[in-house]
Amino acid sequence: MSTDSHSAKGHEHHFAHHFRSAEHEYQTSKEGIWLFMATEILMFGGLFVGYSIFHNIYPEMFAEGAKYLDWKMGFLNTLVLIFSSLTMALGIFFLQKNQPKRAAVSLAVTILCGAIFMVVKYFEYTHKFHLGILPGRFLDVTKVGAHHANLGMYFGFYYCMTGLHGIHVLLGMGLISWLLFRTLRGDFNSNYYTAVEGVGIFWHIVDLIWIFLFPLLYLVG
Amino acid sequence: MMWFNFAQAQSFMPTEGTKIATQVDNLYEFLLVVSLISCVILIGGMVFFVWKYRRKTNNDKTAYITHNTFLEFLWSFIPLVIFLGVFAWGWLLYHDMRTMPKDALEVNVFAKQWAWEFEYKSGVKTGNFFVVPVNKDVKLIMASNDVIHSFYIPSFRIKQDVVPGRYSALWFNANKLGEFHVFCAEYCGTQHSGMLATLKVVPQAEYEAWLEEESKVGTLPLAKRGEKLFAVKACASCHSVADASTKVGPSLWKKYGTKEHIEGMSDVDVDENYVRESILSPNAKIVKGFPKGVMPTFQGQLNETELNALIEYIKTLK
Amino acid sequence: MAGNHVDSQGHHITPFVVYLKVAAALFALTFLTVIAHHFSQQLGAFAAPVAFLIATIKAILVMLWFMHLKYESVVNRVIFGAGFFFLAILLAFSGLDIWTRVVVFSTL
Amino acid sequence: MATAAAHGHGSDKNYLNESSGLWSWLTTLDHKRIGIMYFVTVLTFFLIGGVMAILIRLELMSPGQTIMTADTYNQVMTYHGTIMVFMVIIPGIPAILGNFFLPLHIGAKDVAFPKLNLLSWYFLMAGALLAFSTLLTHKVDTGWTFYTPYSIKTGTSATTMVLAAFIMGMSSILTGLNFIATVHKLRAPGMTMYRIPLFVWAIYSTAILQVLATPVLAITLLLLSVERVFGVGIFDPALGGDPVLFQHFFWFYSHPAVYIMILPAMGIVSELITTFSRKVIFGYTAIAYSSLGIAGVSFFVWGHHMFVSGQSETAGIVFSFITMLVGVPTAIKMFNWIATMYKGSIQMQSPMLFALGFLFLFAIGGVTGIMLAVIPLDVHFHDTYFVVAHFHYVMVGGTLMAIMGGFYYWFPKMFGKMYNEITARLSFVFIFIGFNVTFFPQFILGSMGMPRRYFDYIPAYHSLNAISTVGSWLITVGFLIALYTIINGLTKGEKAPMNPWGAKTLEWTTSSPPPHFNFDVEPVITGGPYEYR
Repeated sequence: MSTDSHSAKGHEHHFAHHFRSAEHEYQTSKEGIWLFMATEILMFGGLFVGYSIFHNIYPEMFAEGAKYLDWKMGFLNTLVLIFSSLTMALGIFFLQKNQPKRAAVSLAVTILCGAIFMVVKYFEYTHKFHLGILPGRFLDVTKVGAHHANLGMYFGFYYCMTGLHGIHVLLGMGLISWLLFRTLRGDFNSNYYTAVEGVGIFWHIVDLIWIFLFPLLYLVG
Repeated sequence: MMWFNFAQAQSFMPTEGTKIATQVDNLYEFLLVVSLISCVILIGGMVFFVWKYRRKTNNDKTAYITHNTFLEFLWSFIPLVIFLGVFAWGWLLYHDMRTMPKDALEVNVFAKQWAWEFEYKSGVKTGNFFVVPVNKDVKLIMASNDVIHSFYIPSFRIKQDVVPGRYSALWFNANKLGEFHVFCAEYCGTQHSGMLATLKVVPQAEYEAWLEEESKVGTLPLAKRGEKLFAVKACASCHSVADASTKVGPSLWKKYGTKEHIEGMSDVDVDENYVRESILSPNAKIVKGFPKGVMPTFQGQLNETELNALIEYIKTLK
Repeated sequence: MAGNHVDSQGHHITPFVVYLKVAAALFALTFLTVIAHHFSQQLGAFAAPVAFLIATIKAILVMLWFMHLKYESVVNRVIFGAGFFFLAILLAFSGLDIWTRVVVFSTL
Repeated sequence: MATAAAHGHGSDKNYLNESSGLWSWLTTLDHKRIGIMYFVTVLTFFLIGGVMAILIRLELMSPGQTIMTADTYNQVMTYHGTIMVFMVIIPGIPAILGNFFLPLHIGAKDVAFPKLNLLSWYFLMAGALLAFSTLLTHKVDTGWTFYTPYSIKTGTSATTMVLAAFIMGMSSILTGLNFIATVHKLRAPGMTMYRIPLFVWAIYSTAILQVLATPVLAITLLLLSVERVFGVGIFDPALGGDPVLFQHFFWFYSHPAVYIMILPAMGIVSELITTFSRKVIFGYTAIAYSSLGIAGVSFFVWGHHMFVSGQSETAGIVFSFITMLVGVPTAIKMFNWIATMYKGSIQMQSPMLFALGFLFLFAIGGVTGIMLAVIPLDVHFHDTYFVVAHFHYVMVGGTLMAIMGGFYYWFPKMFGKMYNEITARLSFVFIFIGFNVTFFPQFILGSMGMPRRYFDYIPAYHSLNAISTVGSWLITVGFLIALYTIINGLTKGEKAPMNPWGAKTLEWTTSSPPPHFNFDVEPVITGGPYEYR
């Protein structure tokens, strides 16, 4: 428990009444964020557990499912997300160095990367819809020419996992846009960047999950 | 286990119909005695302290006792030993319950909303009723094609969920003659509590005679066969046949030859074709005032002769 | 905490060049995954473990440097670790049932 | 113990009259007001769920159809379970009493994240509205457990209900997250982890469960709704899925959830017993660590809900073994509470009556729990009224007794008024006797083999069911008297002193009701929470 409060020079952040200092507030908020991240891991993790269990029961069906995915798309998206993670981290770095303009550029690039990711996902999804590769009972086994009657389960996992991940990307983009706005307004500086740090951790989690989704869905199957 | 006898009166367990049931009850009675003793210690101690140390004046001094390592060790360790003991006892017994006997009489059980169907190797089928010989290992191979049911015979202390998509198994060796209740113990919808069956345990000779009798169904008149089939398929759990009262579905009493009001359609005549359609695709025409999607289809479960038998039987309901 | 890389609040600041190095490593590992995938025939049963090993290394890089877990308090590391730990419990125990029930079928 | 602030009696400003109007409540960030808002809403849900319970008992008073059809019965049973679990017992103690007293207990001005705290209340409201909206369309009849494939096949608005439970789960996560951060970061100077009251230890352990278990429920419920909409087949055997896996996922949350319900109750009982015995708690560390121990082990035992589900024999044995281990910390707590009363100065005020009632009922609930953990016995008792009786003894006999005791105990602090002791004791007598009359016969019914969720039963079970129904009327009377006591106390109660019970924890060192920021001067703590010397 950190109680020492640093008297900062210049613009001091006004912290909420129930904290002892801005640092106290920062440390508490960060703990809250990490707790939230643990819940994110467990929520996504449930899907991974389900996937690995059924992958073990139906290895051939999952292998067939993976063949319908284009690894190049997943590869491109992996690169885009890693780059966005870098720019997100740099956004915090620039704020720590009191360079809000550079931070704003980094955040804008991060949002742009998120958008590119979603566009690629859009093309992947629409292409699959076009081929009749839909989740569960909507998967048209004859049209797709599937060898396994329950191929819909693989794509159930595919759409659930990438869909939930996509929702997180969109949420992250929204949050980063809000950060960008506040950065441009001059809310953040080396004394106060808690919100940026928090959203940053969230965005890296999104990246982290994709790092596993890519080999899981596109490569190994 | 004679010394447990005083506890037995308290247990209210149903008749012990198998050896396993007796063993389960022994374990239960042991736990009951241990539980009673611990409740007496706990609740008795509590009541005694409440009386002994009641507040006498408003500024009573109390002892400042923060802990006592030895006592705390005792009351952690003793329960642990008891718990591990009953766990080991339970493990051994459970292993027996789950180890399927070889050369058992196998009966196929089919659970559906909301009836039990039993099929013997000889092809004899019964509904909500089955017969087994006494002192013989019986193995039930159970399946369901709608939701989870659970096959439960209280007197035998056995229960097993019937999970759709795969076979579940259960065995018993009845050592008492008589009739026993079979319940569905996993919630399965509207008539869950009506999904009952009866098990009759009879001597071997009687069992063989019964099986012989049952296999002669094919020679009965058509309407009689329909009546049997009506019981096997447990149609009566949803359709009354003796009066006009409504169960889950419409009553079939005096239904044949009348007109039926259909949801969103004009009235139809209750004739052979209508009854046939109602059995094979029940949702095609829904009688006014009844919900859609309740009755399961019997497509693929009945052959032409069986359908004719059922229709003949429904014609006789007057 | 590293000497001069400290902001006015006393928080650790990762140097710029470290971020670039980590990102470079992540890109390199992503290429490695794809290369390994092209040799999946030769790798055989090792294809999946190799892919996940690389993914795990990438994840650790992201966690330690991008998410600053390297400089976080022990409590926060324990909290985040607890997420993975209890996930492992879910997998282990549901897996235990599946493996002894579905994969090695025995009940009948 | 605490050299806490002596409150300036000059102003009459407190958290209740510091601002007024409905809007000031709906937008409040004060943990005490949010606690009161939870109290009002949870009490409302409890009354609705209670009416359902009475209807269930009325229907079961005699065999056959008594007052409703089988379908209606199944719906009432489902709503009773869903409301009581997700809207009453889970938010009950943590969100009402935890919210109000956790910061006071550790000398903080508020919880760590007041806005999240309010948001969490709105999530509960949103979830509850969604859940109740299903009453207007197709009523849900899945039971609160949503077992597949029934929950996939049923033609009712189960999807809405599942999403409602999902949203209420988010509310629970936010509450837990908030409390963990509060306990870690906002303790007053000198308030070390070994000086926090045991109620805080209990809420803290609960919060860990809320944060770590609920996300799995979230994903399970999402998968279930996806299953219903897209027919993915993960839990549906028709497509090669596994309904038993759903049960694994569901109980991974729902078993820890059982401890989310009971741990805070144990915390309250620890407080009540020390205060009314006027004696230091026996084995502080043992009780504190047994809370954490129960929370930890509760993640490893979920399979004991599935002994007859078709789970493999190996898994069953492993789960049964670990379940036995949970029994130990629970036994430790029971013995410690009783040892606390040894050589005390015991005063039988209504909160203490409820605490002793808790001990009595929890002892029975506990030993029957051990019986259920032994697999061969569980095979017989599973899904019978034995289980129903067991969890009502723990949930109602345990949690509800504790919440009533805690509520009477803290009523003077929360509202600054005293309640009528005589009607409060009367409410205990009715609830306690009524409870035993209602639920003890159900142990016997279960032993006799009556399955649960039964709308109708064989005549052999009639007399015990009738007794049980009569018991439910006694409980009803008890709760009506309790409701009267509360309303009467609120409107006509005498002004409460700062510390009516002579308790030693920190909340009693501030005025009743507390000021907006809890303490006029931040307290500095120099000793343990129960220094009765």
